[in-house]
Amino acid sequence: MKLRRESHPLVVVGAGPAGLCAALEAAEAGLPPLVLDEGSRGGGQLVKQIHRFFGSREHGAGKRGFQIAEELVSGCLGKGVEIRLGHKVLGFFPDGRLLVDGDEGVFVLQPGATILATGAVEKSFPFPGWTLPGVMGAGAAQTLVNQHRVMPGKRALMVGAGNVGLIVAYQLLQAGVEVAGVIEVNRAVGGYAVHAGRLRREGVPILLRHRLRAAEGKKEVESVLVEDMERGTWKRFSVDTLCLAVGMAPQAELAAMRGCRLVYLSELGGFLPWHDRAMRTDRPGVYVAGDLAGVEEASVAMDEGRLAGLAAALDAGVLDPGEAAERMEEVMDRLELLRGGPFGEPRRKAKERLCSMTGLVTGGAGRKAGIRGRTGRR
Amino acid sequence: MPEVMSSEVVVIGGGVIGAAIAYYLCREGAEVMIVEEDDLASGASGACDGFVSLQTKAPGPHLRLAMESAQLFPELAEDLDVDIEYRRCGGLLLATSQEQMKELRGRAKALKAEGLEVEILAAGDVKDFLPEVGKEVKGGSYCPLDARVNPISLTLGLAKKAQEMGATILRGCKVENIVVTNNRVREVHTTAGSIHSRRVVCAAGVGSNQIGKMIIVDVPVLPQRGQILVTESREPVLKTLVAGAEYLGTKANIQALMPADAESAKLGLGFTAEQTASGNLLLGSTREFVGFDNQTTPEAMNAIARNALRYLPWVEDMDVIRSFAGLRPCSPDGLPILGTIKGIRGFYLATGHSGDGICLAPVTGVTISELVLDGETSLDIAPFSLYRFK
Amino acid sequence: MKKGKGCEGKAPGMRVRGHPVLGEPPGGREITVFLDGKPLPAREGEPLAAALFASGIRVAHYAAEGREPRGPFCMIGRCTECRMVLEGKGMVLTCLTPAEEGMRLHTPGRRGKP
Amino acid sequence: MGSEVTDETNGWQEAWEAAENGAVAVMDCHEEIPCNPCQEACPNGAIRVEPHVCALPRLDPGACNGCGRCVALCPGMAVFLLDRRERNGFARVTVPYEMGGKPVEGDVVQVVDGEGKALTEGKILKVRAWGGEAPTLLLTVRVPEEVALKVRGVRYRLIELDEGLEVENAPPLLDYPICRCEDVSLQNVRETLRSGVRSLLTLRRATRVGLGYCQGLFCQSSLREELAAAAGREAWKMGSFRVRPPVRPVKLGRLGGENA
Repeated sequence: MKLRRESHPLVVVGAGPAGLCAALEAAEAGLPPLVLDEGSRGGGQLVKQIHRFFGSREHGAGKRGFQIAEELVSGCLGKGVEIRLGHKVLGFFPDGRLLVDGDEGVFVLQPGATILATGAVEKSFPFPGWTLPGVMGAGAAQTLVNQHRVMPGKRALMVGAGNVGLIVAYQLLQAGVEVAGVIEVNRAVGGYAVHAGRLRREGVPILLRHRLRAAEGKKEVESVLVEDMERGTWKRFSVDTLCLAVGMAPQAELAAMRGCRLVYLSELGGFLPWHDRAMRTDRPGVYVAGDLAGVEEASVAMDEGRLAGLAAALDAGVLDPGEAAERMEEVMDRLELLRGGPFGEPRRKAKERLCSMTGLVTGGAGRKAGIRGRTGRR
Repeated sequence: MPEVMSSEVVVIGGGVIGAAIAYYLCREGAEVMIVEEDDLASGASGACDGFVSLQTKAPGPHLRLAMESAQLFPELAEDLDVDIEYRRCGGLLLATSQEQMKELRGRAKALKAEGLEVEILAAGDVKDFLPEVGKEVKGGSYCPLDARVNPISLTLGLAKKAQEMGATILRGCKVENIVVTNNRVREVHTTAGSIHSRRVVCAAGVGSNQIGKMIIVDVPVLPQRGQILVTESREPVLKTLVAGAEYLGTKANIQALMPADAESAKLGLGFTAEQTASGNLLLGSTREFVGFDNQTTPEAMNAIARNALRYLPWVEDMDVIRSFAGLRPCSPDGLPILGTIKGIRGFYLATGHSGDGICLAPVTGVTISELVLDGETSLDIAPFSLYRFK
Repeated sequence: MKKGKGCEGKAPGMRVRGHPVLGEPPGGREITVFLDGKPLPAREGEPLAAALFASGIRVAHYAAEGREPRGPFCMIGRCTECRMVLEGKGMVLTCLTPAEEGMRLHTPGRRGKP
Repeated sequence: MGSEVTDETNGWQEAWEAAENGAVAVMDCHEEIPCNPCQEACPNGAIRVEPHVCALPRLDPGACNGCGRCVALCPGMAVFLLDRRERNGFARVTVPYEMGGKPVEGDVVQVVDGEGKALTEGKILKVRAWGGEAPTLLLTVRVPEEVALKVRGVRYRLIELDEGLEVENAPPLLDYPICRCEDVSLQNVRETLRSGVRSLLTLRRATRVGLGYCQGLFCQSSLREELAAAAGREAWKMGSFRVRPPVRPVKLGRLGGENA
C-alpha cells in the first residue's frame, strides 16, 4: 500500500487573515488554491477576537475579528477556494512536498507553489511556578472565553501591557472573570492608549515597573508574587489564573524545514523567513505572509497575504505582469501607510532592513525587482 | 597564525569509535588528541538506535568481534561516570513467513556453533516477551545476550573519561591535510592549526573516504541513510529489542530475508524497535544510499510506521513526536575496516562499521589501541583489513 | 486587601453567561464524558479541555514522576500540556479533541496510578 | 469649561460649543494608529482622517448630527457624544458600552473618569445599539456640566483596587523546570553550561531539553538565553534545534495507515 499522493498548483498553509487573503487574491487572479488549516474554523486567530478592528475598510476595520473571519471564509468559498480544516501539516520537505494529516488520512501533497501563513505562537518564559495549572498564555485565556465560552478561572492577573495583554484583560472582564491587574516591567504601557483607557475605566490597575516573580500554589495557581521594581518591595496577589502576554514569535518551523533562510529581527518577533517585498522567500515557489513574516497587526497580515497571492499568481504565469504590478503597488502603498505612526515605525524599519538584505535571491530585493520577480522563469 | 600542537596519537572523529579508541588509548597511558569536525556524537553515533545485538551478526569473525565487544560493556558501564543505560535486555528477531523461519533456524544453528546462546521461538512463545504481536508473525529467535545502550551517553561518557585521563578534544576542528614523509605520518593540518603526530587513527565514519584521499588511499566507505521514528514516552512496554527478519536481510544482504514488496526493498526497510530509558520507542529503519542527505522522508516515515504496525499492532495509538536519520559509514561487505595501511606507517583505520558502530565500539577501541601502541592485536583482525576488498 | 472570590475551590459553573457582545453560547447538545471514571457534563463538539475548564478542572496530567500537576497553556495544540489519555485513542491533546458522548478520559502520570 | 479642553487639534473646543445645540461627537483619540473606521462611519462626512490612515481624526462639529455611529464603531472606544441642550448646568454624555449588566433605561450607574474613578452617579436616559450583528451599546447619561468632559464610561459596580498584599521578605526562589516536557530543571541546565557546553545540540544531548512532546518549542528561546549568558554572546546567535517532522504529534496508526 503506498502513501496517497495529491498535487495542487497552489497550496496555502494556514487559514488566518494572511492565508485567506492570499487565497482570495490568487483565486481572483485565476489560481484558486487549496488552503489547509489545523483548526476547526477558518479565520485563524480572528475567530477569538471579539473587539472591533483597527485599520481601514480593506481590512474590515470597525468590525469584530470573528466577523471578519466569517467574511473572509465566505469570500474564499465564493471564489472557488477549497479550505480543508482539521488538516495538520506534519512536514514541509526540502524537495517541496508537504506531509499532511487530515480526515482523509496522512498523505503527501505536491504543491506547484506554497504560501506559508502559519502565524505566530505566544512567547512564554520560565519562572518559579510557571508549570502550575492556571498559568497560561493570554491567547489561551482568550480562546477559552471567546471561542469556547468558558472561564479559565475566577480571578486573573495579566502580565504584559502590550495590546494583547490589554485587550485580553478587557475581554476576560467581559466574560465575567475578575482581573486583579495588569503588570508591566516597562515604564510605559506598550499597547495603544485607547486599550489601556478602556481597561482603566473599568477599574483595572495597570502597574508599571512591576515584575512577575512567581506563581504559587499546591495543585493550581493560588497566588502570584510580584516585585515592585521602583520600591524594591514584593506583593502577593490572590488570583487563580495568571496570563502571560509577553509577545508573539513567528511559527517558522515549516519554513525552516523547507530550507528557507531565517533571519532574526526582534522588532518582528524573532526568527522569520527572509522574504522580498512581494513575500517571496529564498526558496523558489515558497511565499510567506502574515505573522510568520513578522508579527504585526491583522490588517498588515491581510495585505501581506494579498501580496503573496499576487506574487504566486504572477510567478505561475496566470496573472498579467502589468496588472500584477499595479495591484501590488496599491497594496504596498497601503502597507507603507499601515506601518506609519509611532507604533508602526520600528516594524517598518525592520521590514526595510529585511528586504534590503541582498545576495539572497537572484533578481534582487528592490521594490521594482520584487515586483518583476521570476516571471517566466519558473 | 594557528598554533602548532603535538600529540602522541591523533584520533580523527569524535563519534563512538573515536571516543572508544581515545578512551582505551588513555587507559594505557597514551597522549591522545581527538579532532572532531562538528561535535561529539554529531554523526551516526548521535542518530541511531541503541542496539547491542549479537544474533544479527554474521557467524564467523564478525560475530566473534561482537561477542568480545559485548563482554566489555558491563565493565564500561561501571567505569564511565555517565549512565550509559546499558541493559542486557535480550533481543527478538521475528519472522513473518515460514521461509524466514527456516532461514532463522539455519542461522541460529550457525550462531550456536560459535558459542552464542540463541533460542528458536514458535509463534506462541513470542508472546512471552511481547504483550501482543501481529498476526503475520510466525515465530522468531531470541538471544538473551542482546543488550541496549544509550549511544549518545556512551559516546559522551567515553570522551569525558578519556578527557579526564588527559585526552584533548578539539571540537569544530576540521582536518585539512595529513602530511606523510618517508612513508610515515608526521603531521595533521587542521582548521585549528597543525598537530605533530606520528600516529593517526581515522575514525571519521562517513568522512573516512575524504580522509583517505589525503594520503591517497581509497577507503570504500559510503554513507547509508537509516531513518528512525521516535514516539512519545510510555511506561515500560518493550522489555527486549525487537527486529524483523527483513532487518537482517537488508543488513546482511540475505536474499531469503529481503522485504517482499518493491517499495520496501527500495527503502531497505527492516523493522527494529526498542524502548529507551526515557520511555520513548525508537522504531526503524531504512538502508538507503542517497549521499550525505540526512533528511527523513514521507515515504520512509509512512513505511516505518506501517511496518511497526505489522509487528506490534498495539503501537497504533502511540504518538510519533519526531523522526531522525543517521548516515551509517557503510563498507562494501558491511563489516568494519580495521588495521594499518600498506606503505604508510602510523596510519590506522577504524571505520566502516556499517551500523554496528555502537555494538563494536568497545572492541574496536581495545583492538586499535593495542595496534597503535604495540603493533599487534590479541584478536585477529585480518578479516577486517582494507585489502580484503582488493 | 480584598480576597479574590474565586480562589478557594472552583465549583462547576465556569461557563460564560450573558456575554455583552456574544450573547448566550450556541447550544451544543449536553453530553456526558467521564474523567477518571466520574461523569462530567460537556457540550458536544467543544474541545475536551474546555469541558474540563467548565467544571473548574485544570489539571490535565502529572509530570515529574507524578509530583507536578500540569494544565493547558496554549489552547491551540502547541504546548502539549493539555495531553490526557482518551480510552481507545491513547494520548490526545484535549484542547483540540472535540467532546463526544461517553468519552472516557484519564489523568496520566498521577502518582500511584498507572 | 474651556480650560478643561486640552486637545484643540481634535476639535474639543468647537465640539463643546456646538454641543449647546445638540449632541456632537468628541474624539478622544491622541495616538497615530493606522485606523479610520470613524471616517467611514460618519454619514455626513464630518470626520476626516487625513492625509493618511495614521493621522488623527478631525471632526467638523458643524457637520456632525450626533448620530453616534462613530461612537459605536470606534475600535478604541475613544469617541463619545456631548449634548448641552438642556442649558441648566447639566449635560448628556453618550458613551460606548460592552460590559455586562444588560443596561436598560432608568438604571442608576456610576459614571467614571478615565482612571475608573467615580465622578457621579447618573441615570441612564437612553440605551441604543449600533454596529451590526454584535452591536455596541450607546448609553446616554445626564451629568453635571462641569464633569461632562471627564466622563469616559459607566459602571454598574465599583471594585476596590487590588494593590496586592505586601510581602515582608522576598521568599527564596526555588528551582523550576526550564523544559516542561522532559522536566529538565534550570539548575540542571546551568550546571551543564558550567561544564563547558556551548551549543543547543550538546545541551540537548546532555540534559534531554527539547526532546519531548512539544519539540522544544517552549524551551528553545529560554535555552538560547541561558546559553548566551554563559557564552557572553547574543541569544539569537546561539542557533536553533533542527526541525524534524512530524512538527505535530501524529498517531502511528495514522502515519502508517493505509489510505485509499
